[in-house]
Amino acid sequence: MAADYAYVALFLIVGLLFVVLNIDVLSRIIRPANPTPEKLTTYECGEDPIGGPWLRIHIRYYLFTLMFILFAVETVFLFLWAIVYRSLGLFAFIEMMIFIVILLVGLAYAWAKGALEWV
Amino acid sequence: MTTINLHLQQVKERTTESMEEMWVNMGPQHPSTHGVLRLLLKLDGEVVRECIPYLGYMHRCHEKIGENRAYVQIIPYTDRLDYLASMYNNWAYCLACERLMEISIPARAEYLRVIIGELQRIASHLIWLGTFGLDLGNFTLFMWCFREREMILDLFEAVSGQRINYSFMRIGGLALDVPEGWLADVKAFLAWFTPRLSEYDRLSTDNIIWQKRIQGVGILKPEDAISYACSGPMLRGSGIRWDLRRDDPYGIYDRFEFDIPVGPNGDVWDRFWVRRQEMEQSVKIVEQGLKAIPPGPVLAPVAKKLRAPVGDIYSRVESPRGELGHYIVADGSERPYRYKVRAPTFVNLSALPVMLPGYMVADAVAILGSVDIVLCEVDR
Amino acid sequence: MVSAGALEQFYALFEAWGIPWIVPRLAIMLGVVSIIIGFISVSAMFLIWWERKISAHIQARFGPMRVGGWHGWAQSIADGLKLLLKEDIIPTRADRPVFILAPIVVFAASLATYVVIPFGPGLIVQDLNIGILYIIAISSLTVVGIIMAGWGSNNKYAALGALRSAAQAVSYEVPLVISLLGPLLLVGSLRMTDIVEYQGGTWLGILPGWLIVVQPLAFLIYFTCAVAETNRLPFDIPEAESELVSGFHVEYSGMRFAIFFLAEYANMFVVCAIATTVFLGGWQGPLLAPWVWFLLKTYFLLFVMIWLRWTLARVRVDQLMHVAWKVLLPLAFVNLGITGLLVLVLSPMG
Amino acid sequence: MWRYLREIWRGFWSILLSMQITLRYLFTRAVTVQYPEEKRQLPTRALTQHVLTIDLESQELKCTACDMCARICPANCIHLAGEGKGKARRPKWFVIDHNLCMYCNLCVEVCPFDAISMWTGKYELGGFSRTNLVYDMETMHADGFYPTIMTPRSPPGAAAKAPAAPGGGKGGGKG
Amino acid sequence: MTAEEILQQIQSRFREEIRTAEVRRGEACVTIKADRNFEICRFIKEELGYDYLNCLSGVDWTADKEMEVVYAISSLKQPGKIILRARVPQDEPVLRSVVPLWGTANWHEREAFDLFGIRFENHPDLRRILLPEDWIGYPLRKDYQDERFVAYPWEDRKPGSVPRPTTA
Repeated sequence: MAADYAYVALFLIVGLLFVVLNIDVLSRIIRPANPTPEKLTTYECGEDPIGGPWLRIHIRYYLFTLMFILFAVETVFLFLWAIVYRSLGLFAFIEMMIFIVILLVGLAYAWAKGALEWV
Repeated sequence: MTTINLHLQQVKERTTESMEEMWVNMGPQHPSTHGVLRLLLKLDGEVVRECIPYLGYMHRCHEKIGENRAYVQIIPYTDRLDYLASMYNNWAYCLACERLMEISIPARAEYLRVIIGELQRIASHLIWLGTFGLDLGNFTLFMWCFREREMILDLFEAVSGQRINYSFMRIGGLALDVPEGWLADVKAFLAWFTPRLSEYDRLSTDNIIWQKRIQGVGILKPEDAISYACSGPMLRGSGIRWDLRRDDPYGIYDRFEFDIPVGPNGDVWDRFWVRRQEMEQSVKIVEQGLKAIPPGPVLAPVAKKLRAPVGDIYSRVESPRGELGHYIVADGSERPYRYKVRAPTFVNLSALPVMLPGYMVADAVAILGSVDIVLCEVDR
Repeated sequence: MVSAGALEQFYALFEAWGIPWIVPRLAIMLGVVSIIIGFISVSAMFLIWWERKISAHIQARFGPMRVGGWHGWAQSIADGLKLLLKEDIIPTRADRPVFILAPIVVFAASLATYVVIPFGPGLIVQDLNIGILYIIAISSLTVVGIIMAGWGSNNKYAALGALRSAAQAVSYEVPLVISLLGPLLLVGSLRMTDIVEYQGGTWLGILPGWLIVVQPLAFLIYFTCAVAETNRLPFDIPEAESELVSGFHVEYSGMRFAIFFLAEYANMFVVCAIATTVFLGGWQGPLLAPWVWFLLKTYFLLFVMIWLRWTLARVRVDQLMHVAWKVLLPLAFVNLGITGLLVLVLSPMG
Repeated sequence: MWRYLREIWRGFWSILLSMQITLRYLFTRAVTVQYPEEKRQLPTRALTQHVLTIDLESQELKCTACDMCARICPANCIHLAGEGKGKARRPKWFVIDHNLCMYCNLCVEVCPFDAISMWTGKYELGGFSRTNLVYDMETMHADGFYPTIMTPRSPPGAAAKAPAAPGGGKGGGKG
Repeated sequence: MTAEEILQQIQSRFREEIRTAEVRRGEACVTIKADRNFEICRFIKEELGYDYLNCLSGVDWTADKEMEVVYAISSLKQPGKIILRARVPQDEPVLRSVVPLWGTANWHEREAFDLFGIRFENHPDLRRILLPEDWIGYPLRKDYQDERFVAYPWEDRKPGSVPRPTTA
């Protein structure tokens, strides 16, 4: 089983090497490098940046993450359910529908509460 | 790079920096500020809380140049104000001088001015529609609009020899009569253009993303529009039926039949829709002009050296962007003593800090686009 | 890729020479990776050129016409070379390690997804038994790279882009996965080759056995989410040329930018390849070789993606969330429920 | 619920309509002009490089160095000096700095002798130095007939001093 | 309201403040002393109903040692236009701001401040608008001097003047 994933590991490593090779070896040899302080400033439409962007991110954005985690966990169950669905039949259907409906109620609640509004 | 920002220091001092809010420079080098406008936005997440515009990156003291030129020499400089509607600038300036010097111009010139002016309005609105499409992320509309605009520019090139800065109108009429067959070309263009409008609609008006992006965004209340002296489509988009072509007619606009589209809500959609319909109305006006145009000379006999009598005048016309006013003070010499341009976009832009707060960055781009600014005119 | 017997003989040859067993296997694997990287590069270059030509013709112009002669076919190569020669700028205020790592993460993640793409029968790098789950898992890694890029740049536009990107990715992941559940319910396996082989027959004897015929809604939901996952118009809000200048990669230049670009087009290919595999019957098709069919279908979907991009305006970020949570997600659940019910009713109970 | 579904359908349908029109455009002809290979047909009046026109019979410059053009130029880009008296007066040197020129055509309109023209069709004025755009009398010396406001369309063979264009209308004439 | 009626109304209310008043081209032209410009503007806006400030511009009358601020006021509901001129001494050009009446006056007054150096009291944010904040002087004043500013050669222009050198 684990040997199946040798390719995955290899692809990730080669992907890393490919980028490094291109940027830090191949391109480094032929590209110019004349850094000036102004060239190295952060782009903010040609003006000096005012403060930094590393601020505290508002809590309301995390609501989406919470929703995501909720549904991501659910889909993991659903995947298993889907594969063996045919062999389980009606029981699986009803059970999973109950599960989904509970989640949908959660979604409806979030919807009604306005947690799905991006502001 | 290191602009002296005394004011910015004050801004920063008076803001107790909240952890979730940040100041962002939008512009001068930003794709959606239509030139070199700089907006300083206070963002709370994605929502704009405050907006401070900074102007002047294109300032060249047009008015000082004007005070140093003879009346006829100013005409090429007026082209460079609103370079997307140069013909209208020529017209506005010449009209102000004609009113000041009490010159009346031949009938053919009046009709040609209307035809050319309305074609210019279509061209200007086309460029607005295209760049507004760019602001909303639709690249194709931009190119299509530019294709039709090029056709109008071809017509103008045949008339004046230039594609952008025409310098075609003169105090007392036009520099030249139009070439033979030109009026037929205009007619052919209109026949081509009208169906294209419904093609634009497919990508813009009828498209749900387009509708959702701009409906209910950037609302400018009518009382604010009047207080900020907004004009043109900005004012009409706020539900006020006011068009100088009808309400303070200049030239021969009182002889034409046309509607004045207004939008009820004052949002970006209404401003878009007003301009979109104005193109149709302009087509109507040009068609009427083509039917009624008389033969004759196009330039009134005027003195070689123009001198205006002592006095002043505030003369205004309805340019594609709104009320384009020229305030000229004459002291009897061949140069104006004081020459001020009341740029419509300068005034319209001043309402921006009222419209922006409460909307998102993406809306800010759409709202700014809906003002239809030309920075050369704003900064003069 | 080659028949198993030949491979065994190849390995045996090396063992006879006394070379450790790992060397020939690694050599073969490296060869496969090189082929895939070559394919990605060529495909991305072709797609960039193709997109420019399509967009140009939609807009009544020609697009690139000069480089290389016929319709500027070498334009992408010239652009690539130019980017290779561009100065590499890392802003002084950037978070250097994160800034440098970001393109690596993005590219490696999109490369790894190619492991399970079935180009044809046997033409698959490794037919993992969790195929489709694997692809979904790995492709979300791209977003991590984008967030790293946005954060590492220490630029406000990039940060906003990263924030949007994170929100977009988590929102569209959910309907995307649930829309895939419908077909999987029918197939009963996560393995890519199983999914393709399931679609070999016909529906009612006339329609091709592709799953799009019975799962059109799932296909539409999947495709919409796929466009959003690859940050293409109308869902390109993390980049948003006209608002955020170009969002997360605003500070990247030269080759680092090129890697982002390459990864974007590689990702486009992947999502379309999944759509082809799951909904359009993969390599199935008459007359032509299977891999030709596969590429034809995939490139057709890519064409649709490009076509969409040059037709529509960009949605706003709150509308994006609206579409994901309030439209696509309920529809995906409805689709799943109906599919489950139909399977239950129509198939003989085992 | 019904409204919700109808909204979704409306959105989907409007996107399809938009896509239909772009697909149709995909198969229409491009309007681009591939510049160095193809060239646009410029209208007669296209304002391009200045030329000092010549009397086609005597092959001499019409200019009498009256300085009218230099005086009306808003950009102050025309400079010249004349020599001789009365009818024999001709420019000694004549310089136009096209870096400053605004292409307003005022110099041509004001010229009483029809001696300068901008309707020349010479629009490829690029150079590698700004001095390349400063034209002297030699560069601007006409090599044949060039239309002006007074003689908008006379062919080279016809009488060069035709006061108005044949066929009427075209070009008209100032005032 | 006709121009004559407008004039009458203003004159009957602010007799002492008015320097000259006339009707030209159907517009009511009024020159006032500057010290009560705000009250007059408020009267025009609120009682006469001319609520649209078209234009506000400064004029430098160096010969009279005075500066002038010209308000062009009209209305979207009734015909008639008012040109209101307020004169202030050149050495101390200070007026009341009309921003509380018209939002549009904000930028116009900043422009007049920027280019003429006319100061407006009670202005919420009086700073340069078109020129950089560190600019010295007021370019539209007639006595403005700057070595970078090359005046158009009006008087000394004669045939044969040497062309301006154009550098490569």
